[in-house]
Amino acid sequence: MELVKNIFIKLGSLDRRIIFLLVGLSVLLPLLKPAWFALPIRPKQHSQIVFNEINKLESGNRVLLSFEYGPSTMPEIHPMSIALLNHLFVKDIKVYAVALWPDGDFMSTDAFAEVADDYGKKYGIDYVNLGYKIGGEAVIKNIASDILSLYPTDIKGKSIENIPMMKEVNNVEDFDFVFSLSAGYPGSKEWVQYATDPKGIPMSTGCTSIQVTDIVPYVENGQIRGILAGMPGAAEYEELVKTELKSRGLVIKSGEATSMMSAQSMAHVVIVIFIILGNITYYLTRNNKRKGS
Amino acid sequence: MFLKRHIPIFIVIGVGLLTLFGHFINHKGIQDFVEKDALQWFEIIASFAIFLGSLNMLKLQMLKIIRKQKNWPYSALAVLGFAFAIFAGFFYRGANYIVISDINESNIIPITEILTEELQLKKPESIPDKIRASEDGYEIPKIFMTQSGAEIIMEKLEIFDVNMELKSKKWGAHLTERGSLFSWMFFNIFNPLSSTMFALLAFFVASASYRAFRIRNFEATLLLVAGIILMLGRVPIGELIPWWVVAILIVFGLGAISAPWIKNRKMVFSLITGGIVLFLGVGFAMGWNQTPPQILLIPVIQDWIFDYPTTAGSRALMIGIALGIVATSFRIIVGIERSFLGE
Amino acid sequence: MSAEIFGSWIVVFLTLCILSYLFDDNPFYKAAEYLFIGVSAGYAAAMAFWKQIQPNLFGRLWPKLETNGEVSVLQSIWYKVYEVFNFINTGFGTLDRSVFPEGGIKGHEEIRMIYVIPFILGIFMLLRLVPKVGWLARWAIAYIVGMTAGLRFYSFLNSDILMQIQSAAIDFTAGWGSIINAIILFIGTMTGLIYFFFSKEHKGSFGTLSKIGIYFLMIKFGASFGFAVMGRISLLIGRFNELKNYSTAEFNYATPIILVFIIISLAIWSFMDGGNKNESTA
Amino acid sequence: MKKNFKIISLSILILIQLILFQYLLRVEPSILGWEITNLYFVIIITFSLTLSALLKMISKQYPKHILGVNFIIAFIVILLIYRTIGIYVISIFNEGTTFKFSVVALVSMTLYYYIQKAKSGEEIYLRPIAGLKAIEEAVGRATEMGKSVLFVPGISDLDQVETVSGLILLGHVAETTAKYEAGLNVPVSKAIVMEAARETCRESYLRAGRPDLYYDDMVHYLTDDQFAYAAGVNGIMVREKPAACFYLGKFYAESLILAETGNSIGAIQIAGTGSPSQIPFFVTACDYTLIGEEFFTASAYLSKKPELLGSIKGQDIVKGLIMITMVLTVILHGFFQAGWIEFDIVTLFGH
Repeated sequence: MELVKNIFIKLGSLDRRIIFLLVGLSVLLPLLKPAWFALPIRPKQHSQIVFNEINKLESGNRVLLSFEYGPSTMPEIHPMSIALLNHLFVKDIKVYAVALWPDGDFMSTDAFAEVADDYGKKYGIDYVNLGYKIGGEAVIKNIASDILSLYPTDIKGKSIENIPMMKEVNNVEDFDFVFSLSAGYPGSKEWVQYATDPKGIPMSTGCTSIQVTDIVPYVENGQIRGILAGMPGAAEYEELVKTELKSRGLVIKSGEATSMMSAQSMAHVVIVIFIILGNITYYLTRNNKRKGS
Repeated sequence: MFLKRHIPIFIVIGVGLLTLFGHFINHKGIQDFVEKDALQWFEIIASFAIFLGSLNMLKLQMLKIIRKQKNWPYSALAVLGFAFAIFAGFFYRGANYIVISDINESNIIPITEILTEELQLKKPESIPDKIRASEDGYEIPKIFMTQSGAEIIMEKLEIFDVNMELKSKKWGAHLTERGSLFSWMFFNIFNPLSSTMFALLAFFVASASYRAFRIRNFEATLLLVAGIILMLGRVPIGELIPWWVVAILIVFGLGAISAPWIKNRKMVFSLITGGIVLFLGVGFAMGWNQTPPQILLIPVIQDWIFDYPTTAGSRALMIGIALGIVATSFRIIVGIERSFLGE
Repeated sequence: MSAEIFGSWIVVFLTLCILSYLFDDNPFYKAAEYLFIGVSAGYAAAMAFWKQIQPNLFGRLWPKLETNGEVSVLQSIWYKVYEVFNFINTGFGTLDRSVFPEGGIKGHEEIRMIYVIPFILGIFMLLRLVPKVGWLARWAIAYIVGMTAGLRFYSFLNSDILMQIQSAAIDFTAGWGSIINAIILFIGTMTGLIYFFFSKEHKGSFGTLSKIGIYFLMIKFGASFGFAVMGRISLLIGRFNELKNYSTAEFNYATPIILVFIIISLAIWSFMDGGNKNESTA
Repeated sequence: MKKNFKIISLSILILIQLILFQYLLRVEPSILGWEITNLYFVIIITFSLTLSALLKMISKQYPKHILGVNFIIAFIVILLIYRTIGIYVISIFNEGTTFKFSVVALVSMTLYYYIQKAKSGEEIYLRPIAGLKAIEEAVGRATEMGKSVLFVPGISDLDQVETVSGLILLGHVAETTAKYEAGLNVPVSKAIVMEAARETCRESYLRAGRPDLYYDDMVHYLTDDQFAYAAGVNGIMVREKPAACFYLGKFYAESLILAETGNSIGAIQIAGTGSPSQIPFFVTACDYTLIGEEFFTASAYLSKKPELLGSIKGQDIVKGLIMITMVLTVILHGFFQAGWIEFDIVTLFGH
């Protein structure tokens, strides 16, 4: 018994660097070998709502997609944009992209480049990218009232007169759905306050896990329909889109978020084990001290 | 004396009253000032001050180098880094691009081939109709950091006797243009350093929770329990924890809370074991194995903890902080708090 | 070695230098740290000038106006000053125009003379370098602190106190479950506030209420900590993912080579000056 | 008894005039042929007469409370001027902002009232805050070990109140380091904070009688970026090994980087911030943490000046008012939902 106690006491006062090593491995291994750590991802209620909302749309509907994140929040949000574009393109929905963050342009061009060709979508007919405009919520207010005056040209500088799909929209009311991929300000909160709520357009959002607490109140009272909360939300939505595509006979490679989720789980388990170890040692040393003194 | 001491205090009180009561005054000029211009002025003054800061940092690093103090070669690296950033920001744009115009129809396909093969452009098939659609010259979507790099491509296009123009992005826009030297510095030096420092937090979160989440007293236990439940509840693994494990933990928790009130040790242990047996017995009898009740699932408990007790704590904290800020601002506006002016 | 591969090698090297800090403070980390300080200070200075001073200050004082011919005398003098600045900026006419483009800076429609005030306050800040007149910077600091007090007094009173009182209202029409939860929420907020009382001794019933309040606060701290762990881990996953992508042949196996190089040199370094090394580890 | 009856009747008279006056504002410009503006002056004159009578009566009856009554009456008068003359007559104030203006006025006057009471010598009890006693002890320990003290005033600029509060606390810490002749190192992330911090430190060293110990580069600028600054401060900590670290100001994600490094070099760490999301990290990693409001009142605690202590008491009274309002909101909202009253109090607090 004494030996076991000593082991635990030693385990309770590990050098920081051993913890760092273990946390590093618990993240690295699932990334290198995702197959070993594949965990079943059971979509939760919020992600299911988002999926159902998008599934309800028919082909020919128009969706406004807003890119409001940058390279540092890419691990959590970019998998959502890829899964969302797969879902929208497979249902032949017209996608209109805008960016409220300067880096949003890099993110939108990368996302379209990765997905649009798989479905043979043509620029200007099936999807258009209007690019970044400075101004935060002022941009949202303009989109709500008159989008054509705000975007004389698209991201490549081509005037919107000769983009066929731009003839069908004048303001946010001509869109059947708005989806905000947000990592901070300006983001989903401003979309609700200045565009979708006043004009009554259905809206969903995908955001970083740190931001979820500020946006959940809007989800609870229905102003935003469901939410993809951080990386777990992205993994769950990827899972839903994969099963949907399988039912249509298409197959897509498993998304980034799914493999990263197993790394998340492993890291969290390692941290919880450390906490439990720390407490067992603390309990034992406290008893020894009490017995000793 | 008057200029140094009294005028700054008058400015603080005057501007404080103006920005506070400006919210109520029905005058367009003041409303604009309070909503937009006040902070814009601050941003401008802060931008001037940044040069002051950089000069101070440079002075200290140079002193270290001249006096050969400990770690002086690293200070040389800092000065070099600063010089490189200033060079990329102010002296060398490195954002050249080529505009080709009046291309006749037959040359479009060969030009597209050269461009895709030379510059590895992503969507080659869309280039031909872009060239046709462009009236005042087609901008090749590649930013060249050096003029010589652009000239190589122009030589290749010479054979099509297209007239070509080597242009450069305007000053100021070159900072965020994807190909320029400054954005190369941002994506290859600044961004990796910044996001890796940010990523260090994953290790520090682990070591901090390992060291700090110890059951020292009841408050630390609450901290620990809430932390663990939140951590497990948000990852897929949290759902795999069966209901009876949670049941046992709850009984242990109740036992720990009631322990100080029950004197002898034996009574507490018998209570806990009795509780566990009872809980499991009822559970299996009620067939909880197939449809465990919501209350015994970690993700559900996590949602409840996050929606109610945490929001209560945050609300009390937010009101407390807001009151602290209101009182400190009041003391500044009334002129009682003046130490930052060095009276 | 195209720019692409050269860039990826730098990214991997700098990432591993910062990660080496976890082992201990070592030359690689020091190099990355000092480089980071230098580059970020320069980056901030460049961004401050090109994104703030040039567009927002000079752009408002000398906007590019669509003048239809007649220009008032005052305005032409004002734009003469603009030309003087440009003359100085382009090294007495030798370089081409950069900060002050022809005829004014695009972006704003009309001249806003009031922006001369922040211009002057900004100059006052810089006068700090001249010891005799350095005290003028206090006027700029006074403006900023006064503005902060006024703006934050109203915005925090409005958004963090009135809004929180508003959201404290309980919806009695909802089901029993949510009413009980709302009452728990209400009690938690009240006892939390009681903990923050300073001028009353925390003993007796007041003491127990404040104890309950600190329990709610501790649950909030534990929950926020647990909640933030996920966000931090995903950052590390993002970094390791990038390292994994750069370890392929396409980037000449950047990650493995640099990793081995750093580990070996760290081993040599810690072995070589073993003497003063143990002095640095706590 | 007769005097109390008079006071009550005068107060009722004032209330009637107030309600009549509000009603008059809503009605059309002329009434019984009289221009409405003349009526305003008649009412204002009668109102001020009754008010001065009430004042004289109260000062005779309750001399001790005269200050309080003056404040209440001043509050009513300010509100009256704001609402009637300000909005309806000259309309220099925005319509619909009366409630917000009255809250600002009420909070300011409560704080000012308790500052005046404290100035006039009233004793104020303040409960002990653990972190503040530890400042003296931490600096003392640093001097014993011959090590320096590190002070981090947060990474925000002077446009945040937390940074201003951090600088005020820097003044007190600087005074202690001057007294103990301990080394002080203040790396900053914003140039304006550098200038203000230098003013504060020079002043503290003067007040402690050791201007010779002060040198300008004690406060030095590192860089503007959040994580470069964290890396720089890490470097200072690991190489200079300060014995005491203070983190007092506004912090974002880098708070845990600093606290964990400080912990690894075994320094006493005292943290205080107004950013709710960073307090959990400081609570777990530092020895003492000033939680939220404690951070803002710390400077008043240490200054011991009567007017600052008075403002803390005022803060508590306002907190009491907020708690009462929350209880009222719940009750009245409940009545509204049950249909007993038509007015929904929740709409009062804004959109």
